[in-house]
Amino acid sequence: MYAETQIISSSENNPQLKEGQLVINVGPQHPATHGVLHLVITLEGETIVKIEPHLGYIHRSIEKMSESLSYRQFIYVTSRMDYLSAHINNLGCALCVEKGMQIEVPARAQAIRIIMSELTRIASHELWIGAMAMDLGAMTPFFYTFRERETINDIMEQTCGARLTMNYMVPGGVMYDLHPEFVTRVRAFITQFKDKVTELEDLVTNNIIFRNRTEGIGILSKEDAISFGCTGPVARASGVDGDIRKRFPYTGYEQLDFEQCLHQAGDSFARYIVRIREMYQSIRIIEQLIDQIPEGDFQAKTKAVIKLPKGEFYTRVETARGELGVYIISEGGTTPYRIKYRSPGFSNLSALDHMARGSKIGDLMATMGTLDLVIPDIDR
Amino acid sequence: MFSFQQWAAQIHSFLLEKTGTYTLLIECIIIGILAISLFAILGLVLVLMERKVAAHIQIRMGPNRVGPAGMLQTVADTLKLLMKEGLVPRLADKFLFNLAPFLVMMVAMMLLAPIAFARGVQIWDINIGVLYITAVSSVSVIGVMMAGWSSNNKFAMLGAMRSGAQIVSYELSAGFSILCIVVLSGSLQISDIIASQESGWWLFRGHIPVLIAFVIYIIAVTAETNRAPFDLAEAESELTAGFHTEYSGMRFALFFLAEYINIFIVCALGATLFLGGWMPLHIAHWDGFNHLMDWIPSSVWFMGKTFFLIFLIMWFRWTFPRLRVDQLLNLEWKYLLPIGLLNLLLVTWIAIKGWHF
Amino acid sequence: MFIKEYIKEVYQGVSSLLKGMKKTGYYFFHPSEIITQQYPDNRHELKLPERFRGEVVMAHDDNNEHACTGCTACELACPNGTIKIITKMDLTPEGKKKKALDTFIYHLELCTMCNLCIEACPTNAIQMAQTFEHSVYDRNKLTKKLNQPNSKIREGVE
Amino acid sequence: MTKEEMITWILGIEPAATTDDTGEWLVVQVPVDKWKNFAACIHKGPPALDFLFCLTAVDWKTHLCVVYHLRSSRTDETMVVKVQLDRDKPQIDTVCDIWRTAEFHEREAFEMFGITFHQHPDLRKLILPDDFNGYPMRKDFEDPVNMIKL
Repeated sequence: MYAETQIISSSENNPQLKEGQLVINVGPQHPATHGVLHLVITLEGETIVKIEPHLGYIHRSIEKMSESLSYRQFIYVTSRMDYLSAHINNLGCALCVEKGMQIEVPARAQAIRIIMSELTRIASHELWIGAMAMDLGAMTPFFYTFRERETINDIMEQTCGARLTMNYMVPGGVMYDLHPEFVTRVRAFITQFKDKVTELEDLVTNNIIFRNRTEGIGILSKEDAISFGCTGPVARASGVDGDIRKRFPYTGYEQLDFEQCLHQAGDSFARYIVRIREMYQSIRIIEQLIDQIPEGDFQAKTKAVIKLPKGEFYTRVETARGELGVYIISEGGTTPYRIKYRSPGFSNLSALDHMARGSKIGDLMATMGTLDLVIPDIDR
Repeated sequence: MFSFQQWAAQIHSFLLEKTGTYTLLIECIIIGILAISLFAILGLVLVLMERKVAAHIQIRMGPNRVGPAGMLQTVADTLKLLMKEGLVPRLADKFLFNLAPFLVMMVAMMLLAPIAFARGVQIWDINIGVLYITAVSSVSVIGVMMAGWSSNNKFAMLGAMRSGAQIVSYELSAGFSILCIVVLSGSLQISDIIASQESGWWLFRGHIPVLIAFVIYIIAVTAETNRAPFDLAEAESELTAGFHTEYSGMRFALFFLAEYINIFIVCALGATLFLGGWMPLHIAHWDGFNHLMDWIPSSVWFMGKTFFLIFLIMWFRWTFPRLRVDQLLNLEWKYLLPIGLLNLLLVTWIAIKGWHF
Repeated sequence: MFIKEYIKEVYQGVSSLLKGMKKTGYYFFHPSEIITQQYPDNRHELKLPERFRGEVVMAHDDNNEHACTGCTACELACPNGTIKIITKMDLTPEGKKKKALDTFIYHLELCTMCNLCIEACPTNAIQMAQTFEHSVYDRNKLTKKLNQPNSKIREGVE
Repeated sequence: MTKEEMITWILGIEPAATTDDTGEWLVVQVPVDKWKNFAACIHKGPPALDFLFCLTAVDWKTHLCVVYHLRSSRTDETMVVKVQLDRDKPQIDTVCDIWRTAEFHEREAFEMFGITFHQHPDLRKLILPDDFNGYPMRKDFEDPVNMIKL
């Protein structure tokens, strides 16, 4: 039915290759792929002719696993998908279960959820900036961005009990109330962030080498972004207004004042700038909420055993990478009949071949870096 | 005043007395041993320095477990590399594969010959010293190409090809900057160049053109030694480790060591040409000040200047992103080379008119 | 003007690079900005937040009594099969038979610290401890028995 | 465009389609042989449903069902299209020439459910190893070695 995959080939043993072309394997063990992504790249000199992703090195079949877990249990597994926006993944699942149960989430829980989501988004973007600069050869910004990320991780650790895979969301609210020191620490973080993020301007944004490496590289037009199903900063850098928080607001985003960061250029630098601006917007959202977190319950009363009515439920949330869709088909039991996670990275990756064709290998790192691929998110 | 010159003279007369005609041979052996031990020590010190500089720039502490303040970390690393198995890929060209690290190392060693380490401490004061250095340093690209080709690895091959294009082009700029000083001092001999800076270093005496030449020299040698931001030959996020992808154990260590020795040599040359080598900071007609400066040993002056330049190059490495291949060549052929050529003309004009201080 | 633009371009490029070097140079000459934690050395002053989830433990009081009734709510709540509860039949002083905890087996190697068992526990018998140095040389050591030998259920816990 | 307007629009394109507007979004069932033509029409619009944000398959034990979640990138119209397939020989036309994101999603559905997408340019396994047998997301899939039953 399908041709056998040829992993390593050169023009001698592969008749499909033209004279002078060679195939290299970037990954599964490669410093630039941030995980176990495997790209089979056909090159002509240094120019990329074709990119073929080979996935599945960490495929755990979370969808199949979730079919045997109860509605309380399956939420924690999704932290392991896109581990950099674990909170938002959990939120998507919790929202889907709540939609099925038709329960109202208390205002306090909603505010906490938004603050946590935005902190997660900042942490994710911080990591991305560092990692991307490292892909382009600048090692140092990585440590500066990690310093800020560490502060967020500490805040998370104090309130949620874990640094990365928090599992703080439960159907009906959050697992426990905010830590008493949470508000002061977040305020301190906002000050620190605003102070330190300008460093990146000197080190990365205005650096002429960085500008030359990213401007005009890996261009994705608006039409292609829509056609490839790109979401998140990748699509917004191409001018697609697809921010779920803005267009299909959930858990109270509609009451907040923030901007959707759009850019028309669609190149690697636009994706970089969009993420930088998004961090500022996240800070803006947190600032609006942090001083007026409503009092009240942090969790709605739910039954110990959750049963969803028969039907299909789909929720989407905006993770740091784009649109995460959670599609639950329930047969009325305690476990879902089928769960589909529409992960943002999977669709974004499919545009890579189109974006990187004809550019140099060095450009591939800039293009792939700005796609912000998290491999467990792609493999699920 | 502390000086190596007296020691050398004493040892020489002692040997002449005891061994007679074999003096030259024995002295050669002593020099060889000294050169190799200098290599080893320099390698250890520079690697540690790089790690410490990187750590402090990156708000870390760097190695701090082995020995006092992590001083013995590189010794431990070297021991580890010595014990590691040196693998040779199955389809590699074994002869070239084994030869390449030694070639690179030998080139680095040969470059040591005309460097003046202190007043009167110089292995071979050849009268075309500067030319010798530029000529021999181009041989190292052959070692890199050899390593990349013989590894039978596509990453290594791409890295070697990049390195070839890079080193060959950047040698031009480095050459032009060196020529600026040669024009000013009127000699190719290292000792003459240093002597010509008796009344002040060329960097300060030669107006802006020499300053430009210095900047071009630093950029060009950074590229020649394959250092970031020009480390395309071993661009780790693109080509894993570039031309030495397949090397392990001591063979890898030789490449690693040669890289640092090369940095030392180009910085030493830069210090010699632009900053007066071992010559203390002299300002013409300020005799009291000059005399005071002479009290600091000449070897300290030389090492201080060289390590300052090494620090500068390390600072570059930990600040800048890497260039792309075509940008790298654009930088050379569109910016450095035209500027360098124009600059050489200016310097020649200054030298003819005698306008320098 | 071509030459003017050329010079401007060079100037802007060089000044952007120098700005970056200024920033990294600042950190190089300010060692007080170093954020490295000397981890194994600072163990005694290292304090983890009280909510940190390290491993599941069962609290015993001075009389070697715990609060676990053996209801298996945690076992059911666990997504990974980390907890296994073995119950036995005890005789109450009135002579009635009553289900009680025999062994609380906890597989640390399977645990993902998701906190669902703690949430499910009706008597707050198990808690999360703040320990995190779990590495051992033998995998069997990660399978733990949480209730202490000869411990029994606290009076009044139903 | 309201749901009622959408229903008339859809029935105008494809009279054989059945619609269900009880849920959050309009659900349309299309016969498998009409799907390709229908997809091209709804992509063209108006309202142009040009954003395929989720493509998946469901194993209903009696039959397989491919579910397409579509929305317009300009307006907020969202539509769910379901196509029922024969479980023993599931075959459907590809839509990756209409929505290019479908290419990867169809490859995933192909290896997980064994659905053949006709005229797909590169229908190979994407996630699973090449020598993998069986379709793991089907309900009757058993792997005695790697599957742990709790």
